[in-house]
Amino acid sequence: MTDEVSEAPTGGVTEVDAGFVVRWLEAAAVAIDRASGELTELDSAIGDGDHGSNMRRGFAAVGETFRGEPPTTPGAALTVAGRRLVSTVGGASGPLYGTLLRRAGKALGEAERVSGAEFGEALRAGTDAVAQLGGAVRGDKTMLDALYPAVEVLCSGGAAGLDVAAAHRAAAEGAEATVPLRARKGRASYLGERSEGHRDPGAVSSALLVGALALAAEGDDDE
Amino acid sequence: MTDEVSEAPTGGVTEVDAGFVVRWLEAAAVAIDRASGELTELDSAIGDGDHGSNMRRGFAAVGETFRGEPPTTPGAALTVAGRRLVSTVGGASGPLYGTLLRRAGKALGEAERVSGAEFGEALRAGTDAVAQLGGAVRGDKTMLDALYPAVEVLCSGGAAGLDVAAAHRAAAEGAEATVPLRARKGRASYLGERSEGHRDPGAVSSALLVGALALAAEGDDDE
Amino acid sequence: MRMLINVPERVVGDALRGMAAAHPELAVDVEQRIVRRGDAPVADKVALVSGGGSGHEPLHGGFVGPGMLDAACPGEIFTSPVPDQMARAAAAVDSGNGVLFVVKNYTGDVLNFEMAAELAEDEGVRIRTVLVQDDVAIDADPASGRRRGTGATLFVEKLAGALAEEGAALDEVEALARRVADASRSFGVALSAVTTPAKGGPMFDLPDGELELGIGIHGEPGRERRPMMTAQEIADAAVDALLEDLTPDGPVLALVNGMGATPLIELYGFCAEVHRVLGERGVAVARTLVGNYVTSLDMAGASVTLCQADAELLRLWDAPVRTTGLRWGA
Amino acid sequence: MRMLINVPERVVGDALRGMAAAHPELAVDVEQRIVRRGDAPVADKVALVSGGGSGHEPLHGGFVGPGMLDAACPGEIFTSPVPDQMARAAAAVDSGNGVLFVVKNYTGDVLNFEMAAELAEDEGVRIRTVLVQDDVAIDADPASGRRRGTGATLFVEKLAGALAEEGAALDEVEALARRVADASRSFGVALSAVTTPAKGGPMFDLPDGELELGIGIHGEPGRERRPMMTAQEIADAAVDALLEDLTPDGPVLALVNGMGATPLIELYGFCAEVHRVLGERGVAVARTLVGNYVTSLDMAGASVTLCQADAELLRLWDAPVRTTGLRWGA
Ligand SMILES: Nc1ncnc2c1ncn2[C@@H]1O[C@H](COP(=O)(O)OP(=O)(O)O)[C@@H](O)[C@H]1O
Ligand SMILES: Nc1ncnc2c1ncn2[C@@H]1O[C@H](COP(=O)(O)OP(=O)(O)O)[C@@H](O)[C@H]1O
Ligand SMILES: [Mg+2]
Ligand SMILES: [Mg+2]
Ligand SMILES: [Mg+2]
Ligand SMILES: [Mg+2]
Repeated sequence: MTDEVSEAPTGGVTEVDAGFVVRWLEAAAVAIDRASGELTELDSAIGDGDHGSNMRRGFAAVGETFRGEPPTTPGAALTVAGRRLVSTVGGASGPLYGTLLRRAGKALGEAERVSGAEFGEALRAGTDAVAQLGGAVRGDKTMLDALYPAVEVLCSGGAAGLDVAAAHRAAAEGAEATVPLRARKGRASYLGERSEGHRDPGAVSSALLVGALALAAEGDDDE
Repeated sequence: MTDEVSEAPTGGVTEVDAGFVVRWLEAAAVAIDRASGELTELDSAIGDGDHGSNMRRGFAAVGETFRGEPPTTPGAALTVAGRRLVSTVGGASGPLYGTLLRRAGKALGEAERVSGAEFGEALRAGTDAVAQLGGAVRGDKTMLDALYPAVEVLCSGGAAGLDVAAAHRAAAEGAEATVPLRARKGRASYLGERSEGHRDPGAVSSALLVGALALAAEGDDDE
Repeated sequence: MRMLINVPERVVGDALRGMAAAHPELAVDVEQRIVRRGDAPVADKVALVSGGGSGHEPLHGGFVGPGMLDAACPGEIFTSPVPDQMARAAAAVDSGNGVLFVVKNYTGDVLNFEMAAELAEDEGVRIRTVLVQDDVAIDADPASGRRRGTGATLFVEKLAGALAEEGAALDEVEALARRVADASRSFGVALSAVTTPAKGGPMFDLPDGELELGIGIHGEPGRERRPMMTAQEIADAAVDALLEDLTPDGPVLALVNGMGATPLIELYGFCAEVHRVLGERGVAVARTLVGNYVTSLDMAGASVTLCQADAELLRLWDAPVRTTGLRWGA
Repeated sequence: MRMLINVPERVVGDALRGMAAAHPELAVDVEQRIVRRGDAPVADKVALVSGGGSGHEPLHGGFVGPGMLDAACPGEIFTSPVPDQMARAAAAVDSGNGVLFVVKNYTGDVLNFEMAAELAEDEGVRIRTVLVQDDVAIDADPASGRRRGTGATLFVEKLAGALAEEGAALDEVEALARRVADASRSFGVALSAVTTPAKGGPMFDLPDGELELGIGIHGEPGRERRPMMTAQEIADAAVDALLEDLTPDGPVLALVNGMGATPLIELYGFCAEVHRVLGERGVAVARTLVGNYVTSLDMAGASVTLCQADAELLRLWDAPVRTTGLRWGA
């Protein structure tokens, strides 16, 4: 189940390097691959049934790119991944997730390591860029409803580092909270009131993405 | 059920006039209308699912023609009815049933009344014409498998008249006996061995037609 | 019943009213059920008339127009039209140069067209008939006379229609039509059963995950039921069945035909596989037509028709045609 | 899953291989997923490029050719193509006179085409974009910007394509395209749900005997579910919905469009009813196109698109077009 919150290590992530981003997005690729049937199912109910395969295709391509040319900075990793999503996903989610990562990558510049707080702020900038590009706000029943609660948690840790487990919980709750909402953006909005009663597929995939941060943090411990 | 044999009067029909033929074909129209769903069902299994509506359309048209211009001889009644079937049914059954009646009508000439035996012979001539037109023989799993057994009965009564109840029994049995056969003519033949195990729709409609003779004979008694 | 109709009995008549409304270039007689070229009879031209049960659209009404049919007679769904109708159509389009009947080989069509030919000849219209019997699923022996007429009908109507348009005589048009019929073979598969308006439900039960090989165009089941196959496997099976009794010694015309409910994107994918296997078998394809042309209402599935071509047939294929279902060069 | 495919992931690529095999007049780049006119770039001509998710065939690849699109970019099934693909297509067909993007109004299409426009402009290709947003089922307010692009896309591509073929400048072609988009409205109904290869089953559960009013072309449910209606009732509902915000003061172009699995005979019957109700509402129909043009895979159902016409639009409509999906006069 994609909304089960994994018990991640409680210690916050205080430093982020290229390896962390790579592990994060590779873990995301695995999680998305596993959940792709469910994402497609959700998108069938209030969209066009392609969100699972879109995400799977995109994240598989990101993984390939990383394997072909491992990035050396977290900013480059995010930027490259975002570009790859844009050029392989299509649909609404391609430009939106692509923008999330590209904008976050741009915010991190060329540093080889950034603090957890900087990483959190970069993701917030990415999320703001998604909101701007798609013209959506929180409560419109989109991925923003999972992303914003998560970045709020991530940005509130300060020197204690990124509380990725709490961020995942916030994202999952945010995705769950889309159920009663009436969609105002994207395909689901065509359904009007019939869009109520369903989780937004993009919010669920966003929660998966945030959940993968915890897995990347675990990997960090292993080092 | 179309293969239930009604308990017709046992006295043979010794004389046939235009009224008898009209009553016959009107009774047939009623029986076919009632069974048309079943005929279509049978034709769906081994044909193209139109036999019920074909027969209903044709016999309804025959009834209309009779009401518009009541025929004065049994030969004319049969000929007019056969023509009407040809011009309204289409498919295989239109020309075949049309030929059955036209040829029978032709055999009766212009007499105002004919004997039961003459009527039986006329139907035999009609059945032979069907066999010739369609190039089929008994056992090919067609309407002939109901028509031939019936005309044999009808032609064997001599001066005792037409034993319409026995003819109906023979036709119904003939229709039933098509079940195990492999079709060699018409659409059902395209199925090869998969045509086995089903009653031939045309044989069933032929049994209905023969069964209607009994009803016409009853009506005769009422007069 | 998932049908966009009023009542089952009116489906054919309603469709003819729609054709009349949409296509002013056609003369549609809704009452008599005849679709004909608005400019027929065309002086000094042999006329082509076809017809058959409805439910195969655009065949035949969609193939009426310059370069193809002069008239079409739609019957009820899957039911051959009646003789009076065809005879009337023949009389309406005959310019005095005679009429070729293009008849698909089914008992009903054959008998009704025969009767129509008699009626028309009684009225002084010269009639010739060509039978289309291309379906290799039926009978190993092509000479059995039992094979169904399916996709090749399009080739016969297009090519003979083009020759007639050039002003050829009745003998020549008939001979060409026969030559095309003889040089064509078809094979079809169904992925779902047809629903007819009269029956209101699927004609037979085809569970998801199975298909019927060797189907016709009237919703009858095929010769064999099989577990679902890939496009590649189906193309192999279909082409091999065709090449079992057509041995082209030159390029072919290929029709990759949808049965009605198979999306065009799937037909194109299937077309790729058909081309692949033909290539593997050493058969060159001169022209390919992909689409829903000889259909079976809402059946999912496809058929492949090949016609051995030569320079004359290619010229006739490329000749202008202007119908609602097939159009180029005009 | 009743699909004539190999594997779900390869459906689009396989179809492109089929298009390449069947249509030598097209240049099909299977790898980059671009279908373009074989003779593009055409000197001194504004180029038209469109694209969108696959599954709507013949839209858009079937509308590539003289008189219509210069290139089409198919995405995955129901998934907008990606920016690189469109930018590459634009560069490949630009003669220096600029490129018009015809974009259906969906978040994905809009965002990806926007990014493509940036990329193309970086490469020195002048890009203009016209949004098609014709579906009156969405939002009472046409100015909301939320309406989906559906059947009107065909009108925009045909009419703007004809003007481009005449040699008009980018400004003019863009203005005409916008005018056509503004003058067009669509409304659709579904009688069955779509099955996508990715999902392998119907997108939603639509019981026999019910229909969805106000559907789009991506298998999403409609605005309202209703007990089954007759063709007559559906035509009344559709046309009345259209005329609620299109008040034609002259003849219209009408597209009676099948969603993919509705037999042509039903579409013609529906067409008769559409003409009837338009007649009752005092709207004259100048041209009618009937068929499966803007589809949704194997969905049963239909849509009606009306475009307010004038002498210029009629001239452009009648102008020659030579694509695999729409062809006349050439
Ligand atoms: N304008 C928007 N702003 C933010 N997110 C959006 C917007 N439109 C759609 N989305 C998100 O995208 C998801 C759908 O993605 P996907 O199915 O891959 O693309 P598409 O809708 O083009 O088929 C939705 O569930 C929603 O979360
Ligand atoms: N060649 C034939 N000779 C005799 N009867 C035939 C022949 N072909 C078909 N039939 C009869 O016609 C019946 C089918 O009639 P119908 O369904 O109305 O026509 P179609 O087969 O054209 O759809 C068959 O069940 C069979 O009894
Ligand atoms: Mg989607
Ligand atoms: Mg039948
Ligand atoms: Mg029939
Ligand atoms: Mg999509």
